[in-house]
Amino acid sequence: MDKLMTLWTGSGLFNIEIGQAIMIVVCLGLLYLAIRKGFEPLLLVPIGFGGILANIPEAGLALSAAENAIHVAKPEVLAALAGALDVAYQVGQAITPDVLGAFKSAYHTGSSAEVAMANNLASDFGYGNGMLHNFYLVIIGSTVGPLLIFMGVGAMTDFGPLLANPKTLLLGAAAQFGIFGTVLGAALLDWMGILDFTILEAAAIGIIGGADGPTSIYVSSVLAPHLLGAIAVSAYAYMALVPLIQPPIMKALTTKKERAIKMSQLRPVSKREKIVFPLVVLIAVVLFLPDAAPLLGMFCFGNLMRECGVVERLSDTAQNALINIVTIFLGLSVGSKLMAEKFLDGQTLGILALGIVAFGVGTAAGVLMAKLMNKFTKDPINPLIGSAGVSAVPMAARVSNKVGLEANPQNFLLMHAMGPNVAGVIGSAVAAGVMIKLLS
Amino acid sequence: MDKLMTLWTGSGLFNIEIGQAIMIVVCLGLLYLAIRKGFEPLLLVPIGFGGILANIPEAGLALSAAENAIHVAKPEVLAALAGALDVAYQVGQAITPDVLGAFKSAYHTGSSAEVAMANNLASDFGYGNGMLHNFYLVIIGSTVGPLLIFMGVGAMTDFGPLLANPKTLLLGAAAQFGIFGTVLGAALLDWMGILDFTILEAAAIGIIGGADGPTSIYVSSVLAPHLLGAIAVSAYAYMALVPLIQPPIMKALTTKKERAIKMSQLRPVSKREKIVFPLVVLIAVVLFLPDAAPLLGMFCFGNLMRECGVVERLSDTAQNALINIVTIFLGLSVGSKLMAEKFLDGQTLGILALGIVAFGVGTAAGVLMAKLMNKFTKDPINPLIGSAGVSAVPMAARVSNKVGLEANPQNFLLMHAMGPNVAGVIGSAVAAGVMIKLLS
Amino acid sequence: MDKLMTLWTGSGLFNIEIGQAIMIVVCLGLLYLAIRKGFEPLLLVPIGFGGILANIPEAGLALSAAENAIHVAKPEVLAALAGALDVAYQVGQAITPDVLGAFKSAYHTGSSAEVAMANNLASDFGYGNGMLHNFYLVIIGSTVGPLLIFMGVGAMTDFGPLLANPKTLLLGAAAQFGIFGTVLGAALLDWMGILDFTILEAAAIGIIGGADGPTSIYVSSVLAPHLLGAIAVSAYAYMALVPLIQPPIMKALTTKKERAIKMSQLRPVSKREKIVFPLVVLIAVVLFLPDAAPLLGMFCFGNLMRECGVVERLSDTAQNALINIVTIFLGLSVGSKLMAEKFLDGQTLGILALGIVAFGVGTAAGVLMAKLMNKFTKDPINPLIGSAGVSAVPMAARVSNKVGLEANPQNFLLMHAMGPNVAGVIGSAVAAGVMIKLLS
Amino acid sequence: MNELMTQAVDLMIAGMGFVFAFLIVLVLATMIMSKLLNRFTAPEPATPARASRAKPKAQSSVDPDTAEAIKQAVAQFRLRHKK
Amino acid sequence: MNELMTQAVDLMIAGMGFVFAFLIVLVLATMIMSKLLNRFTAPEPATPARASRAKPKAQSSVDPDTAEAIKQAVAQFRLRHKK
Amino acid sequence: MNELMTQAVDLMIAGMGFVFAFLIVLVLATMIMSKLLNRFTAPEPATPARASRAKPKAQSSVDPDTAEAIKQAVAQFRLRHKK
Ligand code: NA
Ligand code: NA
Ligand code: NA
Repeated sequence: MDKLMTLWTGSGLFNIEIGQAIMIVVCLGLLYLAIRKGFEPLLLVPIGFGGILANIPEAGLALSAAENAIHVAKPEVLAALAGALDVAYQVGQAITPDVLGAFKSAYHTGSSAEVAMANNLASDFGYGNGMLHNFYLVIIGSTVGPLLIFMGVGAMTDFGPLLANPKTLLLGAAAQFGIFGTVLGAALLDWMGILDFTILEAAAIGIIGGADGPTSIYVSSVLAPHLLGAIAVSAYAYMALVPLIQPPIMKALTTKKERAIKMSQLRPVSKREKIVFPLVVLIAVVLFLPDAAPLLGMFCFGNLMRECGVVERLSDTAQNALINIVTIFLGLSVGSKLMAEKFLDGQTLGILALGIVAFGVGTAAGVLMAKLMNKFTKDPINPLIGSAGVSAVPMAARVSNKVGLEANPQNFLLMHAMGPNVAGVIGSAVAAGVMIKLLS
Repeated sequence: MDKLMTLWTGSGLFNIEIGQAIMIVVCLGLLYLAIRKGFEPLLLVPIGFGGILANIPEAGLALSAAENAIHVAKPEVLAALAGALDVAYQVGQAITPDVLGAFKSAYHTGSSAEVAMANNLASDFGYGNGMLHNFYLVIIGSTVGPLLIFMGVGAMTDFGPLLANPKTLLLGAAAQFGIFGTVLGAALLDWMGILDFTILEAAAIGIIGGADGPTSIYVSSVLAPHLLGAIAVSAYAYMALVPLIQPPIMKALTTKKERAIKMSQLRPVSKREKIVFPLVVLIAVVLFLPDAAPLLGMFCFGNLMRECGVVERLSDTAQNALINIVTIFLGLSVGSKLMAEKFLDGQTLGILALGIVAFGVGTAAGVLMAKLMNKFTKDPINPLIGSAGVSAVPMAARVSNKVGLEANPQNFLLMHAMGPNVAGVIGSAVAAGVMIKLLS
Repeated sequence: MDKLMTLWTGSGLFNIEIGQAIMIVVCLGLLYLAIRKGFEPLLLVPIGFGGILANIPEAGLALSAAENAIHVAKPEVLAALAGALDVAYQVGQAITPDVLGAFKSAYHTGSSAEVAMANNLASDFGYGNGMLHNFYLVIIGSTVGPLLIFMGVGAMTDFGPLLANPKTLLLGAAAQFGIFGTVLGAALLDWMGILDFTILEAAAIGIIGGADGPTSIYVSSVLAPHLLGAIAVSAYAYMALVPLIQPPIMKALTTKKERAIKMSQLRPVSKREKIVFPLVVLIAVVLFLPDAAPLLGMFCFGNLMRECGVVERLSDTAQNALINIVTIFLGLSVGSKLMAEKFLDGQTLGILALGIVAFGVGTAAGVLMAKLMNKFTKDPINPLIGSAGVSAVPMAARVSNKVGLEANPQNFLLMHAMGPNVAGVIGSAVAAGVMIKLLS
Repeated sequence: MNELMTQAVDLMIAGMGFVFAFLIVLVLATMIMSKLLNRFTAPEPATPARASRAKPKAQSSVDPDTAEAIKQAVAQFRLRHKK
Repeated sequence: MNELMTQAVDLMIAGMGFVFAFLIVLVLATMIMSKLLNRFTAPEPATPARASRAKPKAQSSVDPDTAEAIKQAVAQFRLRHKK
Repeated sequence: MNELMTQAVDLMIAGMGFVFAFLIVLVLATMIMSKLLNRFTAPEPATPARASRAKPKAQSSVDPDTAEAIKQAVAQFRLRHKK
């Protein structure tokens, strides 16, 4: 009976908090969107599932050993932790929520040495890091996960269309206005007293406008890890919604005649150009923005493996086994940041609202830039390919193509839009580097 | 000459202990069983090989840096370690086996901080963790290895037969009697003074009755890591012996007429049911047994990736590259626990004896449960499928089919037995959760 | 403006040192050799790219958190580090190159505990380990990378030709003279006052003569990590140059008649012999050289997986996904040791000069040993297969075949040369074990 | 009975009790789920689901053109075979 | 405007300025690279490069003999189909 | 000779001596193993072992039905081709 009681008082039904229940429903919703609606399933299935795991009451899968020990709150364990974390607590003292709050905040603001000591002590008392917490530390905490995804994406990217028409790089630059405009939007919300953000948080939210999953995760893990869950979910969800978000904006900013512009066929690009291009990008990074080196370095490395033609084995692995393995862990790790107490917050709503603004602004900036360029170049540019500059590869390029076909059924823009599309990836990695350089 | 002397005094031939020689022969025997007799080769080849590596004299592949330093026993190193581990030792003092024993026991009972400090000191003197020790820490110590295997198994599991006839879940419940019956058996051996066990050890031994490799490794790594080697070897060996262990018990408990019962054909199961089922299991875990969350969570995650149909890439990787990589390291890590001093022990014989009892009891309980259910349901259940409830996927289901065919050559039980077979996996993961909750 | 200034003063163009520029050019040269000339591209592409990344000014990708903090040299951070590393420094004191040198040398000579504390402090101030530094720690620092490559190589190796003619193992022994001869060469350079080497450095350089990539990386990571970059580059470059280095030596030491010797056809080798052989090697390691256990153990494990025929899945993964993943990280990690301050050094020139000597001496020793053996055996041995004993699998065996065909167009030596070729892998792993045993 | 025996008996009762309780709940939940799904959603062919999952493998190593050619060849063959 | 607004505006100016500067440099560098490569190196067929990379997959799962047989069958079929 | 030279000479003598000793032992052990295995075990065809290992790949991407159909097509084709 005693033991059955232990099982009952340790059950989820006995312990579940309303926030956890809500988050589980939210995560089931994410799974529904991913599986039935095809919303970026490769990431949202693991993220949604990880979010459910992170909200299982009492399981503590997303908590560190010390956090688990604080949650259980045995007096003798707290007494030991009090020493390590420099919290005023003595055995016998009542364990109020305030006391536990003091422990938690001491843990989160503690130095590396204090945190390590607290976790060591907790593990001596039999508490361990939750599985998702370990995944997060190894995959995102070390920044290796997003970088390896970026390497794999590089190995899957064909820069041919971009090399055939390098001017389209500028469309990828303009669309980054979505990033910085959103930072401004977040600052505005703060100024108007609606929400509170720091500049670090505002910048991390802005990166949603980069429309690039690994870049978003990388930047928010560096600048504002506590917002990572909301930012990643927002980024992937809006990337899936690009076919709904972009067309109205694209149509509003262009005339039917502009949308019907036929672009001249792309010149063939030699293998040599494709091999040398990632090295050119790398050298530009070396000379001008060392802080973009991790992201763009791995991206260029993946692309060089793809194009050089002598390391097929490695390129295949980077595009398949390795990126798949990392994606599984990355998704679960992002899911670990969907814990109720971190996610159910006004900031999350703000992030969701700002995210769609980010996509809209980026789209508009890309289209307007294309129109501007059209005034200076002789080869006409269809402004619809400007919207592909936000990245969201390859969805945004397909949207350009589709809207173009509506205006002129003979007008195939897909390959032309792939240029700004991959340029957008480079552009947002550069923006990420700038923000990390200036803020961290 | 001096150097040749160093080589000779450092050679295996000069240093080998009888226990190590015995263990190497035992491991060669495991390799023989795996390679020639087909005993679960995917695990037993790496385990057997790892066992040989762990017993190479002087190589210390399965020891930590500090353990290696204690083994070499240089006075100045011991003096440094004495401070970290709080052992009474001074340079100049004779280094007797007792002294070394004191160091070893201080190391094994030391706090995380002491252990870390001892290993740091040892590494400053040039000692390092053995390769297998590192594999063990990363793969089993962190519990990630068994969980990833479980994810892969989930991605390989078809719950169709179970969904067509959910009642067979109860057969998977009954067969877990093998687990708890064995705990009782271990307690009995202790009571009779034949062997000494703690309740943690008894529970870890009981899990052999779960007939499921990763669950056995997970539970014993949590409850009784020092028995992990014997428990894993026992579990895999008896899983391979299921075709010999089960049929006599099945035949003894059933009449020929019962064995000839034909079951009605399974209804088709829709894709939707298969997608939702892992989520139903997950929610049940959330509500009732958070301590089973790591095991069943990863299992359900693997199954959801398989069934949802939108993350083929990830499902393929979970079933192939990832599970294979983890299997290699998991096997070698288990092998690291086959060191002579830990394995050559009366407890190991007890574990081997209790392991076969566990399989027998589980088999019997499953068959009897099926006979009991037959009294209450209108659709007849062939009691032979009850034995498949022990798991040992898919061997036990094949055994059910084979024994059924012997009684009635038209009686194909394979698909019907797959239901209880996968139910047994869920059942033993639940049992594992209960034991971890109540004991750790 | 302020922010643009920050970007400019943080740019590579503003900060680049001449050494870094030279190293980037050198690494571009390595990439050229790998991609256009086919110089061992699987390793040299990642190494070359990693080398560029390591030399990006201000990015600090190959530095630890503490090294990055020392490079930035904020007074308050240095003050904190001064305590941890026991350096005489006070806030306000001028930060001269000498002071920074003192910090760096204190960091490199500090105990594990001091290093850990310094890195903890640096991370509290917002500095982190560079990506390549993390790769190096995990893949090479733990020695796991080279060992897994060796496992994969074992899984790709067919010992059939060696088993058909086991005497050729002796050719693999003789060719190791290249290793020890080079150690002598390094000692000679030191004696003549041309360069300074310690015995550890000399031994690590000697291993280039093993003509085996993972062995070279493993040994130099243990004996002289600061030379790892130059040694690995030298080893892979000369392995690619084997078709140029070996033929003149082979021709100089043999008569045309000797080169035309036809060898009797190899006997068929049974599957059983192939299964048992890796275990025989392993037992020999157990008995005679435990220090070769990591390298040869993993090699034999890979080969057993290949030959036993019951773990296809694992063997496939070891040969493909796993070895490819490890190769990517291993290459980048080696690249991290191509930092200007460590690479641009007289020692590197010495290493490159000694490396070619190593290959030459090994080739000559193998050929001469074959001529010697010819005096004692009745089955004639073509001395050209002796040169394959240096390893450089399978290039050296192909060279033997090619030179043989020049002397006698009917004389196919490829399979005969595969015996000494794989024997050379075993031989250099044994030599590695001896050097580690005697020196570390 | 010593203490270990008591603990083992307790563990068995609690354990088997809980395992059965959990799996009975799961049986019921599964049945309800199947009923709901089959009632409230449009019928869907059951088997193709599996088949379709097996086929579009990520790395099909036969390129589409060849595959089509083969299919035509096979169809042609079958047509003849029938005759 | 509060301090955060100022910071955000500053960040936007510096950020967009730098992004454009970087990508303009990249446009120029790419154009120069293409020109140099296409002038100083022998012409090379552009498309085969990609095609040849795609085909010789590491793990072709159809063994060469079968593949050849299939190709012959397909060729034969096409020949007949034409007639 | 300075100390490093002495050490290097020592290392060479010990190293080459040991390498040769080890590999001579290995030659003998291998010969004994081959003799024992070939004497005490039933003869076994040597080559099929390798061939059989290469074929049953884990991830055959052509599904069995298609494969069978192809094989039949190919056989049929060969039959005709012979005529
Ligand atoms: Na972008
Ligand atoms: Na079971
Ligand atoms: Na060698």
